[in-house]
Amino acid sequence: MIATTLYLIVYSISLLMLVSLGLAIIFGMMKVINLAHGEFMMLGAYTCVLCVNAGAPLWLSFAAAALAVGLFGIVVERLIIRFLYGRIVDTLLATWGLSLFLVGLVTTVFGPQAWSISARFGNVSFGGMNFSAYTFVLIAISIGMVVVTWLIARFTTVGLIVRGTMQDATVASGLGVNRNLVYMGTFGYGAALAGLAGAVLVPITGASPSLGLFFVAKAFINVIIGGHLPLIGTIAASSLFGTIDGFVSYVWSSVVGEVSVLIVAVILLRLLPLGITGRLRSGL
Amino acid sequence: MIPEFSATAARPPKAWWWSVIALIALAMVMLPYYVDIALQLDLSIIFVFALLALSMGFLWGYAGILSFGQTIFFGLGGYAYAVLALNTGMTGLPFLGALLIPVAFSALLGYFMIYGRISDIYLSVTTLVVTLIFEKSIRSTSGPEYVIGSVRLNGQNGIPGVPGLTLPWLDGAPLSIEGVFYLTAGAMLLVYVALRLLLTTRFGRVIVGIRENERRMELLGYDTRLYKLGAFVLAGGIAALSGVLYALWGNFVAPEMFNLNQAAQVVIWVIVGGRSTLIGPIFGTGIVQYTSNWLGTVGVGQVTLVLGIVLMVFVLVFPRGLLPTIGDAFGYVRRRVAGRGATR
Amino acid sequence: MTVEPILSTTALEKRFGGVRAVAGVDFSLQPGELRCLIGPNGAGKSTFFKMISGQLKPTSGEIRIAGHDMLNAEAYQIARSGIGIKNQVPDVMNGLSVRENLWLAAASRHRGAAIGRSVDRITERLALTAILDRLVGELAHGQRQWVEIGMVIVCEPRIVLLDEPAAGMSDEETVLTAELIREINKDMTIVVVEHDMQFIRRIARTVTVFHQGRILIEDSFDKIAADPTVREVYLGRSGGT
Amino acid sequence: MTLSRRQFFRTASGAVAFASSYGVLARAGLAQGNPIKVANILDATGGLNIYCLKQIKATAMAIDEINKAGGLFGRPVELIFYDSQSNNQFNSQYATQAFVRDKVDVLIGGVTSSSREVMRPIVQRFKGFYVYNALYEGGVCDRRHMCPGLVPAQQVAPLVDYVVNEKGLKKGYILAADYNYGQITAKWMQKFIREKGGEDVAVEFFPLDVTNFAPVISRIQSAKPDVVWSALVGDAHMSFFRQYQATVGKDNIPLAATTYGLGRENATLTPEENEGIMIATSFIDALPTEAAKSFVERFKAFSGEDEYVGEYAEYGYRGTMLWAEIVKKANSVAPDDVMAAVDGVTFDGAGGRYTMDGQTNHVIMDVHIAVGNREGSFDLLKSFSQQPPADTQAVCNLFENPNDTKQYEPEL
Repeated sequence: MIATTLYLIVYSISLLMLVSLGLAIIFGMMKVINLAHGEFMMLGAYTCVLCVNAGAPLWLSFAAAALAVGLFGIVVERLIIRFLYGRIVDTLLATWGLSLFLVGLVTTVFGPQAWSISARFGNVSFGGMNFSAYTFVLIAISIGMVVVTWLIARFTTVGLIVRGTMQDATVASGLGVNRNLVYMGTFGYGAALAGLAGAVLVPITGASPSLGLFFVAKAFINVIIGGHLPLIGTIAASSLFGTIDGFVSYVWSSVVGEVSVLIVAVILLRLLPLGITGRLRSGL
Repeated sequence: MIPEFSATAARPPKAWWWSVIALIALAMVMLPYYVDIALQLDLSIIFVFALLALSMGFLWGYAGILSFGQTIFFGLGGYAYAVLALNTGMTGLPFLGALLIPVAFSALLGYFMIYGRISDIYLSVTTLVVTLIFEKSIRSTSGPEYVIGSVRLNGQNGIPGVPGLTLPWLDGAPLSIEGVFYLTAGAMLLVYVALRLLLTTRFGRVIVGIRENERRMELLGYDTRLYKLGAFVLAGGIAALSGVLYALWGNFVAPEMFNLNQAAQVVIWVIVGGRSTLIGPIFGTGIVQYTSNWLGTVGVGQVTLVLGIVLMVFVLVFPRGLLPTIGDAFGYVRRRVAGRGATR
Repeated sequence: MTVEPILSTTALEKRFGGVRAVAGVDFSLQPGELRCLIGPNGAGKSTFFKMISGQLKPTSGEIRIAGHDMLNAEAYQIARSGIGIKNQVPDVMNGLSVRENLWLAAASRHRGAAIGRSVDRITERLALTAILDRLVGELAHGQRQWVEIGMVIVCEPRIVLLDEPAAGMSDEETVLTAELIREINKDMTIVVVEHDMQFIRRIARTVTVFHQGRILIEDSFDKIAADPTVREVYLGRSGGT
Repeated sequence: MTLSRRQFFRTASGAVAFASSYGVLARAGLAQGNPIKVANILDATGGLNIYCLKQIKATAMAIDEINKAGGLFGRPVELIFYDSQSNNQFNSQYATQAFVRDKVDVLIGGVTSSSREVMRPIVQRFKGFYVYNALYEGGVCDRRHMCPGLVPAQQVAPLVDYVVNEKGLKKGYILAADYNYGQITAKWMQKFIREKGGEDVAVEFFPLDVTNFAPVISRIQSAKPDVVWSALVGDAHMSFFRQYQATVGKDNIPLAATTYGLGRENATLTPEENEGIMIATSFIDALPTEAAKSFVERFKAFSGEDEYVGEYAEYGYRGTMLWAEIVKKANSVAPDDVMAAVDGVTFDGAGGRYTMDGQTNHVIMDVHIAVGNREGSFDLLKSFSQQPPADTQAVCNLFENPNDTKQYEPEL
């Protein structure tokens, strides 16, 4: 009972981190709310399915999804986002348009049905309960994503440059940093994380045009409540909501779980209008 | 500059404006004699949605409050009317009651957000989250235990068979399609005129001042939060009216009234028409609704694909919306012409 | 005979994180005074103004306006109690015309036809007629300062706080501003923050010097100008701007 | 016309292409007299289109075949399609437009119960006739409406009979989508399971956008039922079958479902996920009859899509053909004449014989128990012949109350 609850909570937290980290990075670093985040995930999911169907191993398909969506993100940044920096509402609206467009496009190309892949991971049992072995893979990838992002930001030159530019773009460009490249790269990285998240979800949800819709509201709320620091915010908000959702959904029902998450979100917004990390000045 | 915006906004409308309004009103009265009821039905829903767009456009363009959740009051209005009318068997009082309930809720929500000094973008998000909460909660009421009075809330499926408005001088028969057309057209026109006149009043000017510089207005001695709350409640009331009319138009209410898609559509209408005018949201609604209606019968495949492109193009190319852009173009041509005249 | 001060603060303090921007200020203003506040950048003058006008909540201390405790009052309540402020950076409604800006200011004090009359009066007094229908955002910096001063005095406050009213103005405009300040001082109590010593010489009777969040000294202009400590902390450092 | 209709399909894959059926006929000189007009309002776009895209084409194929056979009493049939975009507002608008502007003789379409309830009053207002091609919760009692799809009692009774009696899986755990269909179907499941001597250990409902089923899968494992009953619906709920297979597995606790296959889930899940799910249906592609084989072949040729066809496509064809049979019997296309001629009309279709029950305007039909296989399809296990829509019959009698228009909720 306790083990099951714990497992469900950890799984819930990991799912939330997985689907919201890319969005959080783009929001925290660039002050862009990417409403097409869910559709970036969906593109990742389709990339993964196409690769697996073409005979690639699953892990390679994950990598391909991250890469493809990352590149797509860079294209989007160049064609749309870069004209809208500093106009937070307009970026939100433009990416909303992009999201509708991508749903329509993918439905036209791949049809409305969900696509699946054959991935056998089997199950793990303890205490008389079976748990899907793949969920542990998902938990590991989700944690890995956070750790790798932290390592990049903290210990690499690239991370330093990006953090510097986001703090003060003029100073950074005075130091010879190419600002465009930094924005492009950051957006691309956020998109790549979304693509990876979508791919990782395929064995659980399949790939369908509506994949993004199922997750974007959750990711969005998670990021807003997390506040402007992408890593700490994502971890904190995911832990909070994951715990509530995992526990309440198990003890009561999925509906009560979802509604309680939303209500807690509204109350938190009233108490901490800038999110959990709103008052922290520095950090990641 | 569009006359409604900025400098001359506070001036009372001129005679030509009143004549245009009168002409439009006359056209509305005559229309049912010339067009079939299918077109009247299409136009009615555009008017209903135009009210919803006006509620958002007014709040955004004039009070500077970007609410993504006007669908909260739209849905609440529709549901309140359905539940009250089906329970009481009356329609007039439920109509009024259905306006009061969302207005009261908007006062509560507005108080919570505005007096809590929630920052701009977070206010937008909060309204969006609240509308999603309503959608999810209503969706999960399909069990027989969710009854208000004698009315099943019916969850996902919504409430069908919502009674039409009966008027005492029409022998108690529910409004016909023509009647609904007159009702929606009249409501839209009245709200438009009322908002336009409101902008010339002290209240109207003050909220525009707050949009421009809230801190300065406070330092001048205005209780800006009270004014903002007033604007929010007013917009909530307009959205509620739109919701009640929607229920009267289609004789059904459903949780979709609250959903993300509906909320998105409101934003698209306002953006396309022009966010800093009152007439813009009305036109935006007309154009977008007519287009999706038409696309649905010609079969372009995915309608969302087209709407997505429309939204992106407007944000990138015509960020101020259709009408202000046309207004600018006009102004440019006029200046060019005038300029040439002057050099001659 | 001691008159009750129209404005007084006791041990007023404001901390930002670990920094004490204002570190215990006891300040007192008699009705009808024209006081100047000077001090180097970061001395806490603007923060002090913002606390009095309700834009910032003090960390501790006391603010009294005409004897009433205003520490926890909202900005609009303070404004209604008779305090008008012109902020350091022009703080106006850029998207509206000069007329609308003045109208909004006047309407906070008057009702009905009186609004129009007081807008007309201030327009004439500040010679704004020519730019009345232009958007404030399109005006030059100096003109915007004047519009803001107009907005403050059209509300007929008891106390006017002016944060650098002459900044960005031409010499001619500066002279006019000084004259205007002396004139409105006939009806209103005024506190001015300024860096321009020539300007201060023109208007000031009593000068208060801020330094590191405290009041360093308070005296007549000539005494202050001659004081070696003031020269060191203020004139010495910022080169007598 | 250089582009054949079928090519047009593949390129446009949109729906309005079907409206050209009549145009083709007219050019071929077949059309004489005024065409009979058929409106089809379905969701080609939006979240509901997984149920609609095949049905749109199947309806077009039915009209095409009717025209090729010379139309209805010599008049050609024209199909007008409207994409309601998964939005009831458009159902309302297009239904009115169909009657008022396009002056159609019959309205076919609507996939959800809510879209049907939006359109039925409009059909009443314009005194039209309406064919609702879907599996739904039952209880609609309206002479202007006919439904050729399955209703819960019709479907659940045979499935429970097979699972509880023949397989001996007594202890059931019920999962259903949280809306009217799911709520009512779950009740019928409980009723029949108890009647057959089984036990329902729990009933749970899920909003249609739930994708994470880990909590309920844990609860199922604690409850240790013999079988899990599913009335889950839609795209998101497909995740359940994936997650279930990855944890519990159908070898440990089998699955029986009423709605599985309607959205062609069998064709999109993996072989191991599909294998072993027991369903009750009125049509599967693999029915070993000539009629079924021929239907599947014709549909694939007509649509140019070589995929699993499924029950909802067959509903579209079945509904249109049944209506055509009624029109032939009435010898008139006027809605009032059609209404009067409903009772007893039969059509031998791909799923067996369909007989119109005039008491309810629902259909008496064969119900097939099938099980998912590794080929993304189903194997037939057993057929129950000519099952009546018993739940709706219990509450609705159009012979006695011809003016009834209500939807009843069966008391259990």
